[in-house]
Amino acid sequence: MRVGVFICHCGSNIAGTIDVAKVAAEMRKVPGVAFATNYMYTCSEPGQDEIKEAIKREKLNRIVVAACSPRMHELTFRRTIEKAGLNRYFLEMANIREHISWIGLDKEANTNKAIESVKMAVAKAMNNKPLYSQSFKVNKRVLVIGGGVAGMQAALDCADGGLEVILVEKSPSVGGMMARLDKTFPTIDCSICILGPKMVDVAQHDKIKLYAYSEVDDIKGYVGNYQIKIKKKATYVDWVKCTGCGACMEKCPAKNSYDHFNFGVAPTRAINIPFPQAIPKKAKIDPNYCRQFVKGKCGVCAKICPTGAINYEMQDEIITEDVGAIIVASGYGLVDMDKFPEYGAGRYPDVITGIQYERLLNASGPTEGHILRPSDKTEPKTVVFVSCAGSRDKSCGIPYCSNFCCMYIAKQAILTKDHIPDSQSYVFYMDIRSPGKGYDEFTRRAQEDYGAKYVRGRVSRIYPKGKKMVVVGADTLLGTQVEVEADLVVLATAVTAAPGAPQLAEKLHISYDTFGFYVEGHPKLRPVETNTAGVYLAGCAQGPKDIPASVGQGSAAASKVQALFSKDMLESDPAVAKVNENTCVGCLKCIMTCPFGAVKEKELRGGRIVANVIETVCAGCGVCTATCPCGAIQLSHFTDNQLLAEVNTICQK
Amino acid sequence: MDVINLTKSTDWNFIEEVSKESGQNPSLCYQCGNCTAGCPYTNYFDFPVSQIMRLLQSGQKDTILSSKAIWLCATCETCTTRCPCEIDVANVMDTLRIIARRENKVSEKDIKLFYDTFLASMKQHGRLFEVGTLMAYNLKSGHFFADAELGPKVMEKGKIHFFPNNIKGRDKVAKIFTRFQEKAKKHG
Amino acid sequence: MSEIAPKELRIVGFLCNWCSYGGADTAGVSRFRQPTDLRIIRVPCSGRVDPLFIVKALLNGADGVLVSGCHPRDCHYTDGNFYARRRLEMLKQLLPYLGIDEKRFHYTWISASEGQRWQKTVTDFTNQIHKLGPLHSTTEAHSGS
Amino acid sequence: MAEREYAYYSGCSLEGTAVEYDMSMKLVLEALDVNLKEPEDWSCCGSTPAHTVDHVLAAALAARNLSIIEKMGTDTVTVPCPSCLSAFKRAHLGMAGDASFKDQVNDLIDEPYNGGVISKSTLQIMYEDIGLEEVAKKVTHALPDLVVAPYYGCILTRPPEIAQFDDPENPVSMDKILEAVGVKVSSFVFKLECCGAAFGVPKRDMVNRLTAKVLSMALDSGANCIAVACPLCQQNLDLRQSQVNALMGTNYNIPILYFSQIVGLTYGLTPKELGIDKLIVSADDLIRSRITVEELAQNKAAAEAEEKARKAKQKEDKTKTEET
Ligand SMILES: Cc1cc2nc3c(=O)[nH]c(=O)nc-3n(C[C@H](O)[C@H](O)[C@H](O)COP(=O)(O)OP(=O)(O)OC[C@H]3O[C@@H](n4cnc5c(N)ncnc54)[C@H](O)[C@@H]3O)c2cc1C
Ligand SMILES: Cc1cc2nc3c(=O)[nH]c(=O)nc-3n(C[C@H](O)[C@H](O)[C@H](O)COP(=O)(O)OP(=O)(O)OC[C@H]3O[C@@H](n4cnc5c(N)ncnc54)[C@H](O)[C@@H]3O)c2cc1C
Ligand code: SF4
Ligand code: SF4
Ligand code: SF4
Ligand code: SF4
Ligand code: SF4
Ligand code: SF4
Ligand code: SF4
Ligand code: SF4
Repeated sequence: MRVGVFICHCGSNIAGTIDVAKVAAEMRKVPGVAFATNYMYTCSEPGQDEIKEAIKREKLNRIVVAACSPRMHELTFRRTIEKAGLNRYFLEMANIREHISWIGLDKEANTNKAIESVKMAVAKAMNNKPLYSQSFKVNKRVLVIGGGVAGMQAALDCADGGLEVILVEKSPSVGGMMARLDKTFPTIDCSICILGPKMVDVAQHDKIKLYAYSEVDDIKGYVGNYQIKIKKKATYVDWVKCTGCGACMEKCPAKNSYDHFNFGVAPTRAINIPFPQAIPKKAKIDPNYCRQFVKGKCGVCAKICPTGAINYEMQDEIITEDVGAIIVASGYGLVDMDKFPEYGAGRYPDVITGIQYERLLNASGPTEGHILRPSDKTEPKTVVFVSCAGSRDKSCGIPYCSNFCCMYIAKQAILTKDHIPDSQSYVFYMDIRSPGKGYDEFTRRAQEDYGAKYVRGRVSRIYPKGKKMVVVGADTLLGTQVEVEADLVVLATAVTAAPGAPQLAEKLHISYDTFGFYVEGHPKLRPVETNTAGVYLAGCAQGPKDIPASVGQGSAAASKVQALFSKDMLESDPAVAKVNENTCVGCLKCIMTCPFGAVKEKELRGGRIVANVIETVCAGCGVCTATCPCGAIQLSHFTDNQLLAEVNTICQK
Repeated sequence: MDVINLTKSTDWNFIEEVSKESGQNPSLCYQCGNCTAGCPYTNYFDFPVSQIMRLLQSGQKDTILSSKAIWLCATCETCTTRCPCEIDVANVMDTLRIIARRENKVSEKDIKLFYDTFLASMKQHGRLFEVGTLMAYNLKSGHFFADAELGPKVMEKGKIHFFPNNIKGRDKVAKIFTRFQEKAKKHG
Repeated sequence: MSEIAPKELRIVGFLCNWCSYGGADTAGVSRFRQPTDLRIIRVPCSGRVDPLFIVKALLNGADGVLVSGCHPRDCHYTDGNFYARRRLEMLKQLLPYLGIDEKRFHYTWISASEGQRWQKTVTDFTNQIHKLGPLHSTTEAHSGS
Repeated sequence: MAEREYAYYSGCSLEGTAVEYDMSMKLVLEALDVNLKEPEDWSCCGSTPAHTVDHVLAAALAARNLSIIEKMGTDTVTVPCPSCLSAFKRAHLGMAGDASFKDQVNDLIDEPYNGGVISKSTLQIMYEDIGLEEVAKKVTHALPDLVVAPYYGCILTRPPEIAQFDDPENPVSMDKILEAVGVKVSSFVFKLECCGAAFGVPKRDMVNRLTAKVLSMALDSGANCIAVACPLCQQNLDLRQSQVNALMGTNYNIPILYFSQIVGLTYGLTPKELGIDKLIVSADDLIRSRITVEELAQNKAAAEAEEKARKAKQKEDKTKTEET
């Protein structure tokens, strides 16, 4: 065995708090180590060349790189040693950066810890066996979850590239939040005018199969071969028959149904088409409000519908689709008003949220684009915008910035002036966050050309006084308390993860952060990938972002899928479980525990029963290995021998 | 205000002292102004409470300890309840008063005097003797007739006792004070 | 930090690749200071951790063992961590029979984004092991039944 | 219903300027079958002034009382005054959360406090322990003229970590209790605004201006009196109302009642025993119309009958005119 050890400086990242030369020197004393050196930037091209040359020169057959996290560069170095003719699994990495040099300043302790960590890696590497991938066929269909602007962009880009797309949207129509917006910053173009055509393309593209009012129920499989169960929720209207004429909606007597699309700005009917541009434009019954469901009698819509589309007996339906990759674009939610007792917590009708205000501004909204305050339907002359309502607020459990509200507040202030020329807007803010192209100019314009008064300070309280809402805040630049007697108050409520985001992540086996946003592969270098092969992210599901960024990510995720699907065959990860048929006693405990159903019974010629792993199904978790009483089933690359070699290196009594 | 030379006048020990005694981390404050917005006394403060927090972040010990604001704060808890960074601001104000007292830098003599008179009454009688406290305060503060017009109204309602209600254990209460003073002396 | 004795003790950590190893990386990227006693072994899943590894480590020189995986329901392998929990819970109850204080073994769930939580876990566990002192210089390991 | 028992710490104000709070609270709780035990030889809680000297001293002054109560063998003390309550809770929570603080405090007092006493406001025991249903059961009288603005003052529910009761921004317990005894309550948005607290003496001007706002908002809410649960609030609003009028050129004449006095009135207790006569701004006019609930029901029935008759007649007239 001839092990080569390469200790990386990572500039001063590692060398600053670890004596790398000493680590290399110590390694030269370890039995089996034929060569050890330290190098400035091992992952750089010359750094990799150095490894390749050393392999040839020193006839090395196992390589240990002590550098950053294997989550960062394991693949890089596997490729390097493969180019030099070694099996890629002959590589081991010791993480001396994230786990040592960055978390302690004591150089002596760090150096000592690094020496031991590298020794562990050497011990494991000496036990590494060559592993060979198998190739398998890719199913070149893609599932997109979420039909907001990000998901639609991803779906269209994939479909335009010739891929078959399954688009699953939870609500009755695609469009997401953008479909609710009036105009969009920083150009103030009409949201639905630019989104509408995309929605129609989605509906008409022959490569896109749209399941609206549906959710992903179950996901099985692995990159290249997923089996998806989709639950089509009962709409109580046969969408094949429904023409979207709207006759039912006009006659439905349940007039006080909650309008999810308009965020409750005005009520809707129990049977409704969410908005005029909805795709698909079909009616749906809300059983929480429909009298047929609540009281057991009505049936008006069934009588009125010219096509006989109403079906009160409809049940949820499960559909199966097979795909090879998944793009998650499930968007975001908004924090509830009841988080703000000091602002009235939803008790005062004239304190509304930003998204509700978008609906008031919108020509196809409940007020037909007239800004009327909810309490008495009069035109407000003084409008106060409160930024960071819940955002950047630890006491609300939301320490992060919601990213786009500064910009939409400026937009809404401008639009308010456009709608009501003799109105005055006030904006309470802590910081104006407008770093995009043309963005800062936009927020300046709101102040310079549209006269919005920006007040630097938080709002402490809002209370009613007569017909006015008194907004009590601070002007920290003046160092005073300030009050505005407003007609309408708009809260820029914090962006949260989409409802149900964690549950969806669990189905997908991807990680989510404390707040429910999905975690990308690397915050800078893999922004639309996840750590689960074949699953990609786009839009606000990953974190709050505006439309341009969401669209950008939709396209990026689509191009990642295109790249994945550019090959017909994928290589499997050979780090899977293997059964030693000689030692297996056929107890079948492994079959019971394998979470993926990857182990099956096999009858040997003599009639003896043993376990057998289906390589393409095995995900490589090693649960079976820890279960087997005989050590007969071993997870390659993480065998008992390999892990115990590491344990023994540090625990030698 | 004069130019604040940040390299020279930042009193790091003071920041440390306040953090330790109040258990609050002043760096958490991002100067949103919510405390000032809600404080019922902002109009009367020489520095609004968010600026006290800012002065604290910059270690401006003298300015803070000689401010009126720390004495005009009524511990109404509005700031603490609403601070988005979960800072117990009222506690910081309380701590600043304690330090100002300790260092003999009290700007609002009347308020301190009132508190002292209150505590003296307590030490003497075990309970608060309202009339005695008021009279002692008026005498010492020189506001001889403060609230004098209210006297008859209260008297008429039979709410005033002209003699203190001395409790049996009043020496025990006094002992709490003496023990405290002894301890304080010991620790300098 | 002050409670940690200047001399290091031997602590072995088994971390699942997807969550906790990533959490430790996140702590590193955020430069969250931690004691240096811990030595990390990367495993694909906490379900891969054979209780035997832990026993071997503790009998052969480790003063403490920490296992950390993905949060329940967030396992990269669906429910590998449930198996882990069952096994490790059992192990915890068995340790005293080997004459080992069960406080020397701890398992927990930390996700890839929870750098701060990782820092706290490592610091707390290291402090705990220091409080218990070295396992092998004392007679603790052999005094049990 | 089983009789409830609490230690009852009235505090210094309730012996003097707030004696009517004490009188009415005791009677109401008695009516609700609550047995109150007064701790022997209690001393002042220390209140705000002690807090400006030192936190340990402040806690010790409060803890002396808690220690006495602990020895009485009662686990809960009920306290009418929010200022005393806050002093008790701070001492208790501070000592529970920090062993060294606890030692320092116990070093100052003769008998150590071991953390065995829970402090609750009298409002809290009525709202949570006794419950609205029980509170409502005892009602015998109605106060048809009263429209009350419930005023909680600043520290009864804040900060939430200390108060651990009701909502810190929109408390409702007093509203609910008053409604339960059949009194009309206005929607009052200045429930928590500070009244000037202990600054009445040294900073009178400031206090007067703050109370002026509270009084004006109460009137705006449609109320004709204010209910309080704090001796300081009461004093600043009632005793100093004339000062406010002099300073601001107003002529407020708003009775400031303790909530316990209002509850007592609905229980049929006499104004005299509830100490209503001790209020500076008289509430006599407002409560003169007090009647029994039976009378109220009769009046209502009569009014309804009259209304019905009137409507019937109207209809008759209408049909008549149509016929002609
Ligand atoms: C008041 C307001 C004003 C704004 N103004 C602007 C502006 O002017 N300019 C701008 O650039 N940005 C603006 N934004 C931001 C903009 O809304 C977002 O950038 C954009 O909507 C993000 O798109 P998305 O596709 O990521 O998410 P979404 O729009 O939230 O779409 C997500 C979609 O996924 C669906 N979904 C969720 N969960 C599931 C699931 N489990 N299964 C299936 N489907 C699911 C949802 O129903 C939804 O249709 C504004 C936001 C607000 C709140
Ligand atoms: C001081 C500083 C600190 C920063 N810190 C961070 C940070 O911590 N985190 C972070 O995310 N971002 C940081 N950034 C921003 C980061 O540098 C940019 O986001 C990033 O470099 C952009 O990459 P790019 O490829 O678009 O452009 P560039 O890095 O500018 O690359 C453009 C390349 O194109 C070449 N080129 C130019 N014109 C031509 C031509 N006509 N023909 C051929 N080649 C051409 C240039 O030589 C250059 O190599 C920082 C920036 C600065 C200035
Ligand atoms: S290999 Fe890793 S540690 Fe080394 S230079 Fe590259 S990034 Fe830095
Ligand atoms: S359900 Fe019938 S009536 Fe309603 S929109 Fe569809 S076709 Fe028209
Ligand atoms: S059956 Fe339901 S949905 Fe149809 S009209 Fe009646 S209430 Fe409306
Ligand atoms: S974008 Fe602006 S308003 Fe929104 S959370 Fe960030 S700073 Fe606050
Ligand atoms: S658990 Fe082990 S012995 Fe039992 S069947 Fe599986 S591989 Fe064979
Ligand atoms: S490693 Fe074992 S338990 Fe895990 S998927 Fe493969 S066969 Fe199943
Ligand atoms: S409310 Fe809190 S964060 Fe805001 S200025 Fe005051 S102390 Fe600072
Ligand atoms: S506690 Fe003091 S500083 Fe805070 S709001 Fe009340 S009076 Fe102002």
